[in-house]
Amino acid sequence: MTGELDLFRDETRAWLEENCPAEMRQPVLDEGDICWGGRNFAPSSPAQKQWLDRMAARGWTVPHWPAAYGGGGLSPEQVIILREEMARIKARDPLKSFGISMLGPALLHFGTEAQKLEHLPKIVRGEIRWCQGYSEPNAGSDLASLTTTADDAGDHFIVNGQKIWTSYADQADWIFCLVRTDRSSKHRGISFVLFDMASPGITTRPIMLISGYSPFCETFFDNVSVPKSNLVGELNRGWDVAKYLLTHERGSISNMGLGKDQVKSLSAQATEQIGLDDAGRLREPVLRAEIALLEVRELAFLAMTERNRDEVTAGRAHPAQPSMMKYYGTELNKARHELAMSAGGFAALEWDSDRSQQGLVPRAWLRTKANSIEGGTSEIQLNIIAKRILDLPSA
Amino acid sequence: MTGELDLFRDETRAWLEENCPAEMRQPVLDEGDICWGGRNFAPSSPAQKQWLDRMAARGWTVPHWPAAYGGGGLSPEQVIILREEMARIKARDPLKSFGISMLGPALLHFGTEAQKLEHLPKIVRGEIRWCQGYSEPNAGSDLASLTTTADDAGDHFIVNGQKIWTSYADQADWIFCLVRTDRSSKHRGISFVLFDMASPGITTRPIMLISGYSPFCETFFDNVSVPKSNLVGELNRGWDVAKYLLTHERGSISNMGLGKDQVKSLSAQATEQIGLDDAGRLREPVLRAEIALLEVRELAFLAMTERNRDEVTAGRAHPAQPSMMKYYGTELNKARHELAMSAGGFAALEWDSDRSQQGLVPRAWLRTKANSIEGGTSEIQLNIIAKRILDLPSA
Amino acid sequence: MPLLLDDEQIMLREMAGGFLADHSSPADVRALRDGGDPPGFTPPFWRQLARQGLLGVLIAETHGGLGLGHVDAGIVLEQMGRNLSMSPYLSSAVLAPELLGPSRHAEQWLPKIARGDAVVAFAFEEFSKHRREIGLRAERSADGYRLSGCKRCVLHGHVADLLIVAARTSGTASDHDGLSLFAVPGGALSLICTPVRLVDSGIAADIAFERVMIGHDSLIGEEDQAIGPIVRLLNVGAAAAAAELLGVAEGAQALTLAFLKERRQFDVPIGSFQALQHRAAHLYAEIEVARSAVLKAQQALDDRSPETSIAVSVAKAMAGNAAMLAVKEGVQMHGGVGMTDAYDIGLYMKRARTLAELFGDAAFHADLIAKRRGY
Amino acid sequence: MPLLLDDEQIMLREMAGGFLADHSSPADVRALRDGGDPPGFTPPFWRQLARQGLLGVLIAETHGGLGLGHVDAGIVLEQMGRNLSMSPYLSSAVLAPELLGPSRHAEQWLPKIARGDAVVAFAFEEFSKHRREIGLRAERSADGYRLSGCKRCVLHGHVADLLIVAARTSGTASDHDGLSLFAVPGGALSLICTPVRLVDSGIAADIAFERVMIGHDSLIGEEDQAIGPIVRLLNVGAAAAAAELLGVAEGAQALTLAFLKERRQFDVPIGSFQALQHRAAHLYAEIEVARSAVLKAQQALDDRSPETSIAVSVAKAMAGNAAMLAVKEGVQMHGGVGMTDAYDIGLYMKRARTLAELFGDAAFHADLIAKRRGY
Repeated sequence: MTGELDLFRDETRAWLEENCPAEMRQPVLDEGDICWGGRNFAPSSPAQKQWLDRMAARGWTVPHWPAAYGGGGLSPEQVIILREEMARIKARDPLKSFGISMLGPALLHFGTEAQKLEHLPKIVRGEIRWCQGYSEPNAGSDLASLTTTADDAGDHFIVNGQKIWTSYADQADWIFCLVRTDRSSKHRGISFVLFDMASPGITTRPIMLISGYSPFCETFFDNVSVPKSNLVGELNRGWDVAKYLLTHERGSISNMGLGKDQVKSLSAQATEQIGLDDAGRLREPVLRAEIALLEVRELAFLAMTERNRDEVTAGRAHPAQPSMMKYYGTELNKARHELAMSAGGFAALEWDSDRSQQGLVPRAWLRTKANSIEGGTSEIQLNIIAKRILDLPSA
Repeated sequence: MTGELDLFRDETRAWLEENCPAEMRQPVLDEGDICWGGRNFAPSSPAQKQWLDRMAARGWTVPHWPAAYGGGGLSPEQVIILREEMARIKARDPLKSFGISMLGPALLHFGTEAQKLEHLPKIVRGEIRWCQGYSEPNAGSDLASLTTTADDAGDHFIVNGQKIWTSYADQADWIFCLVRTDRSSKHRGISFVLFDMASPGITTRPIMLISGYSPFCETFFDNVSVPKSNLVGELNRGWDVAKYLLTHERGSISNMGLGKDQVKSLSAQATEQIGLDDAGRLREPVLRAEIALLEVRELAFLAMTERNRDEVTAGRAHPAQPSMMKYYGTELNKARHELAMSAGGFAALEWDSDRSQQGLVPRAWLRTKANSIEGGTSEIQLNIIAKRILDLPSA
Repeated sequence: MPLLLDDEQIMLREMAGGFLADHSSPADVRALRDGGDPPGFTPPFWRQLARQGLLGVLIAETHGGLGLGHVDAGIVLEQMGRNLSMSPYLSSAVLAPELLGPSRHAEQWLPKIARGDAVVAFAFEEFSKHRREIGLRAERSADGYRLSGCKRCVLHGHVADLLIVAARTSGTASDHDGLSLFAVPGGALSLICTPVRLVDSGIAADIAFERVMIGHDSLIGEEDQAIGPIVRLLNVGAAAAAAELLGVAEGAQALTLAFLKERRQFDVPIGSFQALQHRAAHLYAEIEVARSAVLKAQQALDDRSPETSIAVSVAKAMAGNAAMLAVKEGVQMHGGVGMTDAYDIGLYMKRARTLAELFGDAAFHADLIAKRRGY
Repeated sequence: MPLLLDDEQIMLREMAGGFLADHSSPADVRALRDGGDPPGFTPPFWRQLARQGLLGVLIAETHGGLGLGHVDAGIVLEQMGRNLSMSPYLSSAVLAPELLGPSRHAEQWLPKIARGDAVVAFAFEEFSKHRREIGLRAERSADGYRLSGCKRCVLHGHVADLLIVAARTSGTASDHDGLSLFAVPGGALSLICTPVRLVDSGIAADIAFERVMIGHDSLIGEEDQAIGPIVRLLNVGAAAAAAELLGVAEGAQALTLAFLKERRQFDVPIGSFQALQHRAAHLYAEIEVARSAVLKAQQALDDRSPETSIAVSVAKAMAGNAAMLAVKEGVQMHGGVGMTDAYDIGLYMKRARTLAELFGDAAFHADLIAKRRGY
């Protein structure tokens, strides 16, 4: 068995070496470097397209999905090896997608065979870009109080209402959406449906954030027609699908705590910006201590991420552990960016100058503030840990 | 007016200079240096007795109480001057007493003229040492759920039950005590009574704490007879007296955050124990940062205490402000002692060696853990701030 | 002196608070940010401040001001922080009067400042973070001084009528001696000014001095002897930023408390959740303690107490931390909408971060306290 | 290697956990403290550990041990922390086998240790806090070495059969070169041992070496070349203390969760209060993250990874902080009874504080990480 894995590693290494373009081994510096795919995908470089296509052809954009649905069909051990080998050459992810991290796992678990065959391969190949229709303006953390309705109209539903925080809804091709199909029950009156964002009656409006970016939209549905075949899971049992999916989302958000996407460590940045004193220590002694204490937590969380991944692979992870990972990772990331701002000093306050690359540092800092809100707030994660892991009594 | 105050200051300074024994100008180093008074008062030195008697003769053990009840009858401005002049020569408090800090204010507000005349002068002179009968084993923060009963027996009550956390009950002469006089109402069934600890039917048992000290007792009442004339305030309205008294208690506990009782500042202790490096900084750079950040808060809280005192004097303090002071002061004091332990290193771990003075440092550290529990936990104070100051809605 | 505002100061707070709430708002901050290349403040608002007498708080009555002290200036700054008012108040109405008041430049500049006719900027910083080192050189010649070097983060430097410049007339690097202060006209030749918009919508300038010639009369105070005035100015500036931070903390707290009472989830107002209540109560305590530290520092400045530097460091560190906590809790408790530009809480976060950095952040001041206390 | 316990390690954890819960308890800690002048541990318990094979985890099978690694030793230590088991396990069964295993002393000492017939103490510290400086001198003569100097905080030093002593054979002060390690019999002449009881009821000795003569064969490894083995020993010790701290954190957490579920106030279990739930959940996260860091460090030790020192520093700092948080929250959430000696949570607080200090506290290790990372 180990022999087979060693062989797989050798082959993978050779293949990556040959097929991963040099440009795709550079750190991701901004949004434009990320490949989201989709109907309107405009590659930022030929290499980006090439890398996506090569990986998609092997199903390695989603290596752990079954080959029957276009995935790589790899075993957990092989997936780890692929990741390790990609990390070794600093290969970028060929494709980032809510289809991979959120919808896919839910479809695999709750979808019909026809739904899997229709949607999963397109996700693997990056042909369809998905967005998420969960939150509503008056729902917030009380997600299940949603009021967007899907009324029965024979072979289809008629959807009316408004969603908010739909990431990149203005660029997405399809949406997976929670809708109310029964007003008499809060949790048992929700259904999970899929539909094309090109359907008549859909408008989107980007939301300007404090970072100055607009990755999220408000999305309005005005008598949108959705075929009943696009219902995932049972009617009125969409809450089960939603919870399952949220757990997967949390797992991916928690990685934000890693600072892996950062080209430089916080301490390296600070050293460059502030300089060292005669004793070889960062010139600002109290800030140095704060950075060192943060790096302790950062390195520990890196180990936590490794252990969590191995626990998931071994089937030994607590089902609510993603809540802990999401809570800790996002709070850590926020703390890291606070210190990055402190280390940056006056330069980090510059909002739109060329030399600050239009305020990359402060905008990233402000962006992190959403980490502990999106995908379930830190408070919701703490509630979940208290109840599901610690078994503390309800109020 | 200012002229009169200047004159008062000059006279006070001269009198203190002449009457405060040199020994009473030394820092209080341990429990034995504190004068608690009472029937069994055994002065630790002739100077201690002399200082108590001289101050008591002028009513200056409780300078702000009316002269009619043995107090000093001073105006708020005069009290401040007396305090300042005492601080100037580092004079010790002549008397520490729950009679002064807790019972007195409640008696002044709720007591009958006869009760004031009987009890207040003895408090001023340190003749009677009081203890507090509030908490019960099954009540905790839910103080009003107390079950010690006082049944009507004509001209007296018969008290039965158990109190806990009665400070120095084994050394106290009298107790002020919350008892249940009506089982049908939680808050409106409590009364506030006073009785002599020498009454038949009272036993006390010291509680060994984690610090190794036993300042608190469990106190048991077995058919204790209490004259009805010892009821303070109205029957069944003792909860009003209790809340009033607790507010005063909080004010005095919050001072614990000041570290004024410490002979040396935390940083001075740390410097002595750890030493400075070549740059003149504490040898442990991260600990140094932690100490500096703590000292910022400590100095700020010192200003807070000053402002709070001036606000109280000017009648401009929020009635719930003692909860904030108690919360912040006690949490700060705990943090301070954690750092004192860190600064002390291995020496601070020594529990009963002579050179550690039988573990003064670790025992003081452990003692501070009670600060945020006694007199209403930090959690209770935060509840009070949220509701009474911030006006946040009840759950 | 009691650590309290007196009756006149309470009146000033009410007047300034009411006036600023009426004449400035977070909407102005967005307008300034989105409005192309403005001066970083609204000139009509500046003239209104002058008419209200608020620009003259620290200016002597003989120069058209109110002749009050740093507690009073702090009251105004706190209300500015609370309302996110944008203006060059700190440098023009606080630092300039403090420095120029006893100088030969007083007559020329203070009446103008009080009338709102002059904007003054303080050109001190030379590094990426606040550091008490001056490298910009002023070489004396027969005609005056020639300034060479660079300053950065000069708030409102691009529109200043007057720059107060800290320069080195002798000595090297981090020497305490050999420093001088100069009054340099904003439009001086060979002064290259690059305005940079900051995260809070304010504008700071990078200023390169390429052999800028100024007259002998530009010297403020004595040559080589400016260390005392500079330390004083930095203390005044830090205390002023602390007062404004305190206001930012209060403003963020007020927004958040209102939101907690109004926003309902799970059929109850979210402010009824105990976990949020405890955090709100903790924040209240931090702000109250910071308020005390700020007032203590202002009184110390007015009394010229030997404890001033420590009191100011405590105030700046506490107010910065309290404000940063207030905005972090504010955004988090607002949830999703707190992340949107449409809500005001994010603007408070940006202002808090900027003010926390000016004149040294909490880490810098904690270190300073440690140094002053000998460890 | 996956960052997980394997099946055998899970079995070891269950075995050790069950055994230690049955054979040691917080009550033993009180008994040791109140029982006059004992050795700081219970000899029968020590012999039981030996019979169970647990003293031999790190000892080669040829010397009567199990021949396992630091992950396994950590599993035992974690369970000791959880049950507050008192014994010289860390120095005798972890440090001693690590150092003596490859030495000429292995044959003499390791079988004895595995059988529970020898207690070994590590004499390293010379200052009030952990510091990586050695001043105690070992002068070489014809007959051997003469040791002069003082060691402090030598746990179980007063009853040790063998002292492992770090000494300076050349160089001065904080030199890295010139260090040597010696195996010194506990009863050596001119060795003045003063036992001191610590806050956690353990006993540490101050040891004065007044020209203590030992033979040439007492040298462990090579003269002047001990810096490598010393760093390794300190890493092993710090990781071991971290594992025990992790267990202390878990034990305190378990006690507190049980109390939160059982104790009722205002007619509900206090564990239903959201503010306490959130704090308990945060503590859970800190402990889980610390657990990962500890396992990472143990694997690094077993792999002799070049990242070992950093991994160990992360583990010690995280486990110390997690344990301190667990006991602070534990005492506070217990309320009044948490302050009493009758409840166990206070004993966890005392043990956490002691272990957090040994081999360097969180502040020390954070500083070390900063140094190793070049800032």
